[in-house]
Amino acid sequence: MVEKALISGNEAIGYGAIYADCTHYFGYPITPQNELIEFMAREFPELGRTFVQAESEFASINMVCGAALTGVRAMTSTASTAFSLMQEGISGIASMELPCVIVDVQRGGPGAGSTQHSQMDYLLATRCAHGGYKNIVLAPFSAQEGFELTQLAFYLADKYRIHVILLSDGLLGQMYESVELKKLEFPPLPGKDWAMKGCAAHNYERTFIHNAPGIIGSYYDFMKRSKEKYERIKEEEVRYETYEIEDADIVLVSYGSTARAAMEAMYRARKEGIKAGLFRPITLWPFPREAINKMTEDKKNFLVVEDCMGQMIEDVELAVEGNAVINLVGSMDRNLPTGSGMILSKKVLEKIKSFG
Amino acid sequence: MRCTNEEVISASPLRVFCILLLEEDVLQREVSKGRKMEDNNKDLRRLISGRPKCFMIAGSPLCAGCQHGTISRIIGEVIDDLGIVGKTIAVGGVGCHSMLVMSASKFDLTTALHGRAPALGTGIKRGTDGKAIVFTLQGDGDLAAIGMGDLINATVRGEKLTTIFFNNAGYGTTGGQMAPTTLIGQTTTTTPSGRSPDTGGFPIHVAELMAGLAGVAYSARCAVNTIAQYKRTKKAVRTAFQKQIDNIGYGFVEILSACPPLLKMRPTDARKWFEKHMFAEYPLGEFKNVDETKIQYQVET
Amino acid sequence: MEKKKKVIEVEINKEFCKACSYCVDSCPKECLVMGEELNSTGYNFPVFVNQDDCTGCGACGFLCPDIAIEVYEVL
Amino acid sequence: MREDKGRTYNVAIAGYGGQGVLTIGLLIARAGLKEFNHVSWFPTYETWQRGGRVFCGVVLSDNQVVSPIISEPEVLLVLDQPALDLYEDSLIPGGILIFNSSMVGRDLKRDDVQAVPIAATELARKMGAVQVSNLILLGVYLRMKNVLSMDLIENTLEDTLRKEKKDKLIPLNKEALKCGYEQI
Repeated sequence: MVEKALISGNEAIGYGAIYADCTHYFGYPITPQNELIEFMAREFPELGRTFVQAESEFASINMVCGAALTGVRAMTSTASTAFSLMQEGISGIASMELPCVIVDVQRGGPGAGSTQHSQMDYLLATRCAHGGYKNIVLAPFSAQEGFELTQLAFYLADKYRIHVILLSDGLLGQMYESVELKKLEFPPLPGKDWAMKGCAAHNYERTFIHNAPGIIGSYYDFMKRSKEKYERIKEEEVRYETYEIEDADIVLVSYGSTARAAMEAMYRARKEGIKAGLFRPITLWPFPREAINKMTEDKKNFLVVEDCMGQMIEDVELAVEGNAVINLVGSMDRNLPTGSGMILSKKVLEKIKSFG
Repeated sequence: MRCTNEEVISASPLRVFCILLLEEDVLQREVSKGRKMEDNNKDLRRLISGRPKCFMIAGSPLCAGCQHGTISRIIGEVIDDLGIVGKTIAVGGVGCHSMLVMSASKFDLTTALHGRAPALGTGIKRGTDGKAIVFTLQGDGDLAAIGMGDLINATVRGEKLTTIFFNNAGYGTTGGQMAPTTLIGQTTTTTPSGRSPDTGGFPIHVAELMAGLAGVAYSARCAVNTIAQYKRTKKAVRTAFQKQIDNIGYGFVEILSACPPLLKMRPTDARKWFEKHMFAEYPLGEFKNVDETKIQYQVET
Repeated sequence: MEKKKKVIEVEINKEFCKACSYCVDSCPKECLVMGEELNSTGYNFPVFVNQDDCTGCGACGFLCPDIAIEVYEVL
Repeated sequence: MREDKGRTYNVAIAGYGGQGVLTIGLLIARAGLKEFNHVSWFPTYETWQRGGRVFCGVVLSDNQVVSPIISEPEVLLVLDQPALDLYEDSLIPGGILIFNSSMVGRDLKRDDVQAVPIAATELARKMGAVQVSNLILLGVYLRMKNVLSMDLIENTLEDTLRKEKKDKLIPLNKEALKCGYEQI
């Protein structure tokens, strides 16, 4: 029987990790992801899994790195300001090519910003830190999807030996929704024979995994391998959803929690006779660039809805290649100009109407 | 001595490492020669001192006279003695200190970002359910500057890890800048007129600091200048590993070592300088050796 | 009864040597001296000259930072 | 996720931190889970825990919830005057506005909504605990809007309090609910 529960978006990710057989969680409290670390502290020890509260995000991401080195499924979670702290560690993980999952429950920035929701980490998550590496970025838009994408994240991480970022936001994390708890089935994965467990496990041949591909070994080989991996992911893992897109004149592009407001606005517009549709990227990297580009053949009006001053809009601009008009509903269009203000469907509807 | 000062100084560790990698054929020749000799006299000779079994036959990428090589070998010998090569995982920090282990060890090895070795070690220890013997190799900058928080918090968490701290009073890899352990008055490239307490602060005594922390089971400071010190150091490293094996607590050993390029001296002079000045600032000895980490007070839940 | 004298072999891997001369300094019996010959990286390396005085204490092998010296007792 | 035929109800609750705004919202959502396929509960609050503005919205639906963020509620429960000032305009025309008249010192601006003034704080004080004024308003909601049964809410309330090990408070809370229910 499928269990149904009323849980927060943060807890849904926690349940996702449990259902994905994640055994090691390392974290540090920060609003608005606290429900997740608290959930893990409650549930993981009871299941005989490992929970560690680190002293900083530097430490938690490096603990994830260490645990991933040994071949276990490891994850951490954080929010914007501390996601910045993790960048060095994430870059290290990229150089070691380790599979793990990092959850970023976005809050306002820059600096300490606000403790409330926002979508201001898009560029950081998709463009990454120093070194020009790439990572898969998954963006859920409901608690149910947060639960499912967490399971997918672990699968993709192991499939490609890459770290996956789950880009949630404060709004999504703190609201409660009914979630059907069901384990997802995935195709079989390659074994982790590279994992470090002491050389006795490898017939006394040492395993040496290091974070300096440009000092030790061949830099060229590393770059070639990475490039091939990224190309393969771009080819196979692009995910998005469309709603009422076939006959739409105006296409809303939105991800995460704002996609919910955008969707409501889209249905309201349809009721008023405006042909609007919604395009929702699920993978922010690889970005569904071709799918958007294809739409520009007959759709010339795009409205990007995101709770920041314009980040995903850059990817949409690249995708439409100048063949369409793009407008933005951003954090300037919040109902209140404060941390707790948010983008409501009313404002999105107004913008849709301004196109006509 | 044909080796001039300039030659010693210009041989930065990374450069030597690169040279060795380029001249792999030279190394290979030596390797085959060494093996042949071993095979012939296998049963007829007993090794008194030399290469530990858990080290491959490879050249050291370190500078001439750098005592990090000696310390690395002590670690190798201890691992041999304890018979833990199959389950040992080393975590090298950023700096010269882990380079010989990196190029020669037969046990598993990884590298951590600057200062994060204890955190990475924690992940490995937990990832292997505490079965692996995990130790970190860290230098002044890695441990005493950027990674101080990571080290202290690892002990606060009660991790069962071992840390070997290579204290050479300066930054070697980056070319001889001031470290937190640099002595007052010592000249480095970032303290050209000597470290002044007014602007550069004071040397940090990590072994004493570690002894004050509840999660630490063993803390000592050693050196490798003489054969007597060598033996004491080996005993200390062994005890630090044993504390981890027995699941007692954190094992920590600070080892003083000479860095000739940092001091711009010949190796033998550098060693003399160290004996004179380092021992005055950093007293050798055991600062903590306990068989259980005691809980002082517990709140009722 | 005369105690049988130990036969000691000191093997110096000249290619690994970087001429720090710690071994020469540390030998209590002055059995090692720095030689004149150069290895392929341009360093002169020590030579084991005084086999008779060697007690097999192993100091040179222990203190060599480059693991270039190995001391064996022939059985 | 699309808008099909089927039931969809929403309710918004606003007040200040410590009044139990989020608690009754969660109560409606938890009870709703037994009656509806899809439920969402959405909170917003300021950084500090007590005294700040608190708002929450609950959507109960047979279909997947399009947006949990309610910008135009059908029913609005208001616990104090600043909340009324902030959210009065958002209510849809013809909506129900249940407000705590003990803490609102002005007349309503809207005349196109069904206003239900309840002196909840006063009533709660008579019962000996001002903390339950939120449940009195919830009782009124249950009577006004026939979405969830009293029994269902009572059961959920009992479960929740038991889980939190506050069994002692069950009678008082039930009494407050009933008190609100009987005001109309």
